[in-house]
Amino acid sequence: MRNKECVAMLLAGGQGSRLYLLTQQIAKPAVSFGGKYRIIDFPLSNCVNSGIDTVGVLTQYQPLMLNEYIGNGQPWDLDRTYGGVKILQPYQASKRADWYKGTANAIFQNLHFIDKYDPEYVMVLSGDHIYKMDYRAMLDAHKKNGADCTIAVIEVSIEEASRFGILSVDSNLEITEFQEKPQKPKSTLASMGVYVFSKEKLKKYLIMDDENENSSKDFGKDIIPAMLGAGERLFAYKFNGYWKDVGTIDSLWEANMDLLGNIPNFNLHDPRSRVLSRNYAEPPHYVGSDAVISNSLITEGCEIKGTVINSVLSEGVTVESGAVVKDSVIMSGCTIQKNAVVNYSIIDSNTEIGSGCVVGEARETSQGISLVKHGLKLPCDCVVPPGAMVDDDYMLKFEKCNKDDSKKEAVK
Amino acid sequence: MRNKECVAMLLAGGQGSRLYLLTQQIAKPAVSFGGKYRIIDFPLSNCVNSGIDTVGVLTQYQPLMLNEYIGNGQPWDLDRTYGGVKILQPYQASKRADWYKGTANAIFQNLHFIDKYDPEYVMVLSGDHIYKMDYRAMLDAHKKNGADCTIAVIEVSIEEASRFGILSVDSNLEITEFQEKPQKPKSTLASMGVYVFSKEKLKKYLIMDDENENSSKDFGKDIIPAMLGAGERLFAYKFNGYWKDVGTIDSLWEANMDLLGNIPNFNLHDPRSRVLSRNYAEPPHYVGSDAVISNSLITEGCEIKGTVINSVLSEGVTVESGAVVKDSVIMSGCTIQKNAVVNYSIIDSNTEIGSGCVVGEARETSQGISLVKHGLKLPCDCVVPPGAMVDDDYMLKFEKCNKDDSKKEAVK
Amino acid sequence: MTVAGVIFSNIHDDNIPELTKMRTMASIPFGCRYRLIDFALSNMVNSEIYNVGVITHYNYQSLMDHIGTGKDWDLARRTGGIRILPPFISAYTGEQKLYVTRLEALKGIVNYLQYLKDDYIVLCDCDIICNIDLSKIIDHHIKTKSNLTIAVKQTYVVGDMAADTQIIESDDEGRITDILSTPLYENGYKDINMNVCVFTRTYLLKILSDAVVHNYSNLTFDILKKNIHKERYHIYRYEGYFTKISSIMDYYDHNMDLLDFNIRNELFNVKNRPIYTKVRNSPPTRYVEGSSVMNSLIADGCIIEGTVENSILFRGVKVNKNAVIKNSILMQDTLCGDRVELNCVITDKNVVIRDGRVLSGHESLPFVIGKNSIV
Amino acid sequence: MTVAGVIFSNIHDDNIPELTKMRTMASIPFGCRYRLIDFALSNMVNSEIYNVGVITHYNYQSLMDHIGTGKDWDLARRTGGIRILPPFISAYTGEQKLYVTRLEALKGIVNYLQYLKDDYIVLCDCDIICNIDLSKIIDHHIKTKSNLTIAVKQTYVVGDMAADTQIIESDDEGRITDILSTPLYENGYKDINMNVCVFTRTYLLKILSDAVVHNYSNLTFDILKKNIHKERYHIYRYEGYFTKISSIMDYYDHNMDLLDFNIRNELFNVKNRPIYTKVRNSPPTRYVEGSSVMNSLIADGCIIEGTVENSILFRGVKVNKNAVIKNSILMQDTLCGDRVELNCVITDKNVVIRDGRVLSGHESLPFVIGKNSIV
Repeated sequence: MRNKECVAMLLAGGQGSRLYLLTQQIAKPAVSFGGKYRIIDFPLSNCVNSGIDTVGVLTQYQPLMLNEYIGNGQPWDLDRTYGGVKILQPYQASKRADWYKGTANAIFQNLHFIDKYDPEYVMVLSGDHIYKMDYRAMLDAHKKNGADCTIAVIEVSIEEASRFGILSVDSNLEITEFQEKPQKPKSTLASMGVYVFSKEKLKKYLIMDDENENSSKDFGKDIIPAMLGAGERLFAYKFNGYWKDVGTIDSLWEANMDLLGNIPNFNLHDPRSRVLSRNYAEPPHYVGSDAVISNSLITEGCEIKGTVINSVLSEGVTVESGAVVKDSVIMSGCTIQKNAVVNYSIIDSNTEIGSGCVVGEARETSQGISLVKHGLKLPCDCVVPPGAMVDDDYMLKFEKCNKDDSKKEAVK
Repeated sequence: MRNKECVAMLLAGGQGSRLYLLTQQIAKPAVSFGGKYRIIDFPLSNCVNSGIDTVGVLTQYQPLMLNEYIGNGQPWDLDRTYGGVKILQPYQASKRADWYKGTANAIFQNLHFIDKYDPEYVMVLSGDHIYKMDYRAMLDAHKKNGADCTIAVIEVSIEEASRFGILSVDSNLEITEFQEKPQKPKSTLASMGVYVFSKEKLKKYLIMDDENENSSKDFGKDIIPAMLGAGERLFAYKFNGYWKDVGTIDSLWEANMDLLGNIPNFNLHDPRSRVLSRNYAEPPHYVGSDAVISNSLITEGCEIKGTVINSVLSEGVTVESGAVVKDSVIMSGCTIQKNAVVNYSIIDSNTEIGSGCVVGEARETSQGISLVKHGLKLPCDCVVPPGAMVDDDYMLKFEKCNKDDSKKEAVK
Repeated sequence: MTVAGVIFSNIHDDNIPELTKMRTMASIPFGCRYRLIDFALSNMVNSEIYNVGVITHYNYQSLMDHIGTGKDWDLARRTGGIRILPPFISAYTGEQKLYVTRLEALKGIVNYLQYLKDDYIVLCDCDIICNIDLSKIIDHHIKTKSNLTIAVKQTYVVGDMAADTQIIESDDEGRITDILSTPLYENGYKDINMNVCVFTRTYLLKILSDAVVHNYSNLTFDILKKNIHKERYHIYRYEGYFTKISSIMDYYDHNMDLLDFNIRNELFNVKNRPIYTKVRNSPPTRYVEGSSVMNSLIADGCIIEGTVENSILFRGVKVNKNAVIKNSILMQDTLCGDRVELNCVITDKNVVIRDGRVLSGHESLPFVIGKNSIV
Repeated sequence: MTVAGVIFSNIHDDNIPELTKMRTMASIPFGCRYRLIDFALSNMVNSEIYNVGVITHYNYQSLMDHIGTGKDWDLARRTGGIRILPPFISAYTGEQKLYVTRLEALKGIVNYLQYLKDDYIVLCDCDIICNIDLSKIIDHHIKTKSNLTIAVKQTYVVGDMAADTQIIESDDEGRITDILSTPLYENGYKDINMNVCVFTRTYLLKILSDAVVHNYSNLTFDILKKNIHKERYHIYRYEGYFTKISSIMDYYDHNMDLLDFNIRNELFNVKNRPIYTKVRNSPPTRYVEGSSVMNSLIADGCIIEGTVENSILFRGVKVNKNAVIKNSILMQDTLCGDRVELNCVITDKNVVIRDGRVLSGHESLPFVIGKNSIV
């Protein structure tokens, strides 16, 4: 069989604990985003749009949803006989049974996958960023520089810099220093977590790293410093487009809002770089006679009879008449019943917000985003305060208070 | 999405240690059989030919080859958008990370997969038998009996019976007793390791079994006895066709030989029940002007210039002129060089038997099957005694003896 | 017991010449995101019929593009799946006569039908809009030991109905006693032929070989009516929403029907029976500040800056600022410039309406604008 | 830089009427398990051309059956993949004129070519038998800044060569100076046109629009020869095994060529460039005791009880006891009864030769037995 010039390894193992309730049952890359997408659609679509047709997805934490979502790769045209997308889970060999111990270890354990296609280059991607990027251009830069490793970087403000891996470069963009989350950043070029490696070098450093007992088996902390220390040719590749880490509730909300507006910060409607995703068989969305929709994204399968402002609605959301959704992200299959108000919130999928409920507070005065967990049913007239995280435990309170209410009813 | 009437769970986890060298790097169901098949092709093809289009393959030991072989299921027409074949490996949930602890536990850990399709019936199959069976007929019998579990059985001789799970049945084929590998078998009906369960019962007993700390989490040892003990309706389903456990070198050899003859014991050429497998792009096989082929199976990609008698040759095997292959199984990509003789042997894939080698001994006088491991290159004029297992360690001897030879040469 | 499906893709092309100039009836866009054939195909797949042949004749490139490998209906199979059955044109016989009727179309695929191993064949027109469980018709067919079972829908029939609508009469046991054409008939509730039927395959082959021998060309009159008392033909009465498209007015009205919640519900919201279509990977529709939309159905991929009322918008439609779209059907990628006003207009794919244009048809005669036009 | 492929499936059908009565040239069985188009398709896929259109005209049902979804060539894609391009037959224009030449065929798919986004188009006949790395031609095309690059094979040409063989003359730099037809020419080593060429897409569209305007019908004479000094046309000289099928004798001889190890090696044993075909899931071939086979090529799925010499056996052939097959080509599922004797016979698919029959053609005139015949 033909070799592949470049194989991508997508790190999708992250538990994403800062997304709280959203990642209790699914891995972070499977979190819903932008109405009809999941986070992993972005790196996957970038691969396809850049002509990279062989992608290994490394996963071990709560992989079920992700496995099912990716399936045989058909939505991304990656259901290939040779290549395509493959889920790579940990496994038992005759003498060894290991979970992945870090990002570098995950790739190390799957070197056989890379070797099978014998590529010249390996891309290592993380599965938790929202961006559209032409990896092919980065690969060309890598080749032109004769680099051993190329790291995509983006300019950040000096204040933010300490949250990232920061690179210092010379005038040719060759990397001179790498600081992981530095207190005093020496530059404002942040690593995007997108790497191109020449395969042989990658292999060499992964094997060395595996033998190093003090290593934490992480790309940023171990592999890149080791390569720099050994004098390999590492280059930065500057990226100018939209890029957002969606690792927190706030940044996830912000990234959703970036899709809105006359000229959105991040434009999904550009036909030249379409984001591919698994599409479900939903009918067109219906907008009722009294509905008001302003500055929002609405996906197929929705029925909108109430008011939706500055919000992103996934497929199959119902907003009943009199209900108001504002500054919020509503994931698939939710129902916002009559006269309920949802403000500055993220509502996870298949949730029912009972009629008359008030979730969150107007953004201007709110102390934080309210979050409602997957599949809950808020009884009528509940009040969810701003910043609350509504899960099953929280629900018990409602039920209790509801009982009290019904007692009151009974008393009346 | 539509429900599925029946979902099959294929247990492909077996290490198959009695196949020695053949399963050092691959799981037993991935072992080559019958020229162009692997063992797992038989249960998979049975599923497809019986109209069961949703198959979970449970695997944890050396799954790489199996994963790659099964791929997206396309060769078996199981690359479905809904259903199809899915590899189910162990995974980490938010609080738990478990390898499969037994056959029952493997299914238990994947109940979510079954629940997704919400079938009425679940078939549990093992991945290490050679047979063609219409599971649909068995399912019909299960329904007709109103059974909770139906076990496929085959008549064995009383001498063999102690190697199997043995069932006693009444005149309606309802199971009255189950003995696992009994010293004194009460019947000659052996379990084939093919079960139909009504889903709800299966779920109930799997959950009970999981909570039982003394259980070994095995279908034969725990689940079936528990169901019998509780008075559930268990029936036997008699199967009359060819069925063979290929768990040992001898039985694997025998099963290959059963494919030969004017009227083979096991007929692969029956167009009504075609065995599906992953086909590689090999040209037709060529038979040279001085070749002799008798009572053998030859697969595409072979080049036969020598003599092949009573043997099964996989794709891409070369038998050079003057070479003789007799009573042997030659796996894919092997070369039998000039004047080499292979007798009563199994040669694993991509092996090179140097010119003038003598591997094994005429079956009539031999003390056992000789086995040569995957990928070895036997130097010229080696002699492999009958019953030998040639692996890398064994090869060192040859190299040593070869050096001695070359010294002799030098002395001359 | 297995069943194969056959769909006629061109039979009714003449009914809507406005939209079938460059495509089959089967591939006419409908309901924001579908093509007509999606209903027939989804009904088959949802009834576990995974072996579907589509009889084509002319203009079927757009149908082939729509179907692709069949993946979007889970019909990309090695065995079975979906197959386009093109007309048989031989270089040597010079045979160029193409079929006009269903029977002629079926005669053209006799070899295909012979080669199938299935027990039953479901025949289906491509312009039926319904969400029907075909397995129920098949069960009924088997139970009544029929040779042929025709699905019917009880409907109030008036004299001026489309000429190709047939009325089926049956006795108390559902056995067909007569097949009539409407114009001859008085008003009232009648069972009309849905053009969905189940044949026992061996019986279908038998009548096709008769038809070849005798050079019959009309299934109803040459065969069914003649044998109606001899053979077992039954009806199956379907209760759900059903309509078909017999004219451009039908097309307009039945698109607008979808604005009714109950009809939408009966078509699209049936458990385990979604209607599939080709995936186009459009992003969600973006509404900007100042947009105003009421009582409309809108697919993914649109950008709405203006006003939309009582309209059907397909994927990728753009309605610019201050544009007002009323009572219209805008197909895929229609672009409405600033201050455009449309009323009772149907735009085909890729139409561009320049800034400020005002176009208006009438509910009884919508204004149809052809594919790729720039107005 | 991306490349799309276009394959002509019917162009040469007239050359082998014996085998193209019910199929295209593209779908003629060849070499035990292939169809002719497998070479063109595999060459495309192995050169990373994943967007392939197959221009068809008539008789293409068997071609569609062979290709299926395209999975077996890894061409079942959502974007790109393999597409059958049927003739444009409109119900309304009544336009039934079908193309005869390559240029006419290309004029029929101008819309398709316009819609592509690829920079280069590889055009390829369906009867070329070779294993060629097309990416080398494309690289050469780009390096020489050509509008058109034609692959040629240096061959000893004699006067009586097939009339449709063209000789390409070029200067030292490989720039084409003339295109000639053989019969006019003296014997000797010449570059013959392999009918594989690379066009810059924009240039191809330009000459097609010229051809439409001027109603040209012949690519070579109406366009290429006229512009040969003005435009940049280059040759690419291919060194490997190459042949094409111009007659039933060619067909017989080139099948028999495969008995030569070196030719087999050049065609089938090239690293990373296998020849793919439709998967049929045949079991390995079974030889029984007493069978005798020499110098033959045999596909999977056969059962050999008799004697086979110097022959080509396709999948599923059965040679019964005491049958003797010599110098013959037996296509898929041919059954040779007991004591049958064949010499220089070509059987098409599903032929049954009854017990004891003796048939013999001659090497210069093989005896062809039509599909499904029972002799």
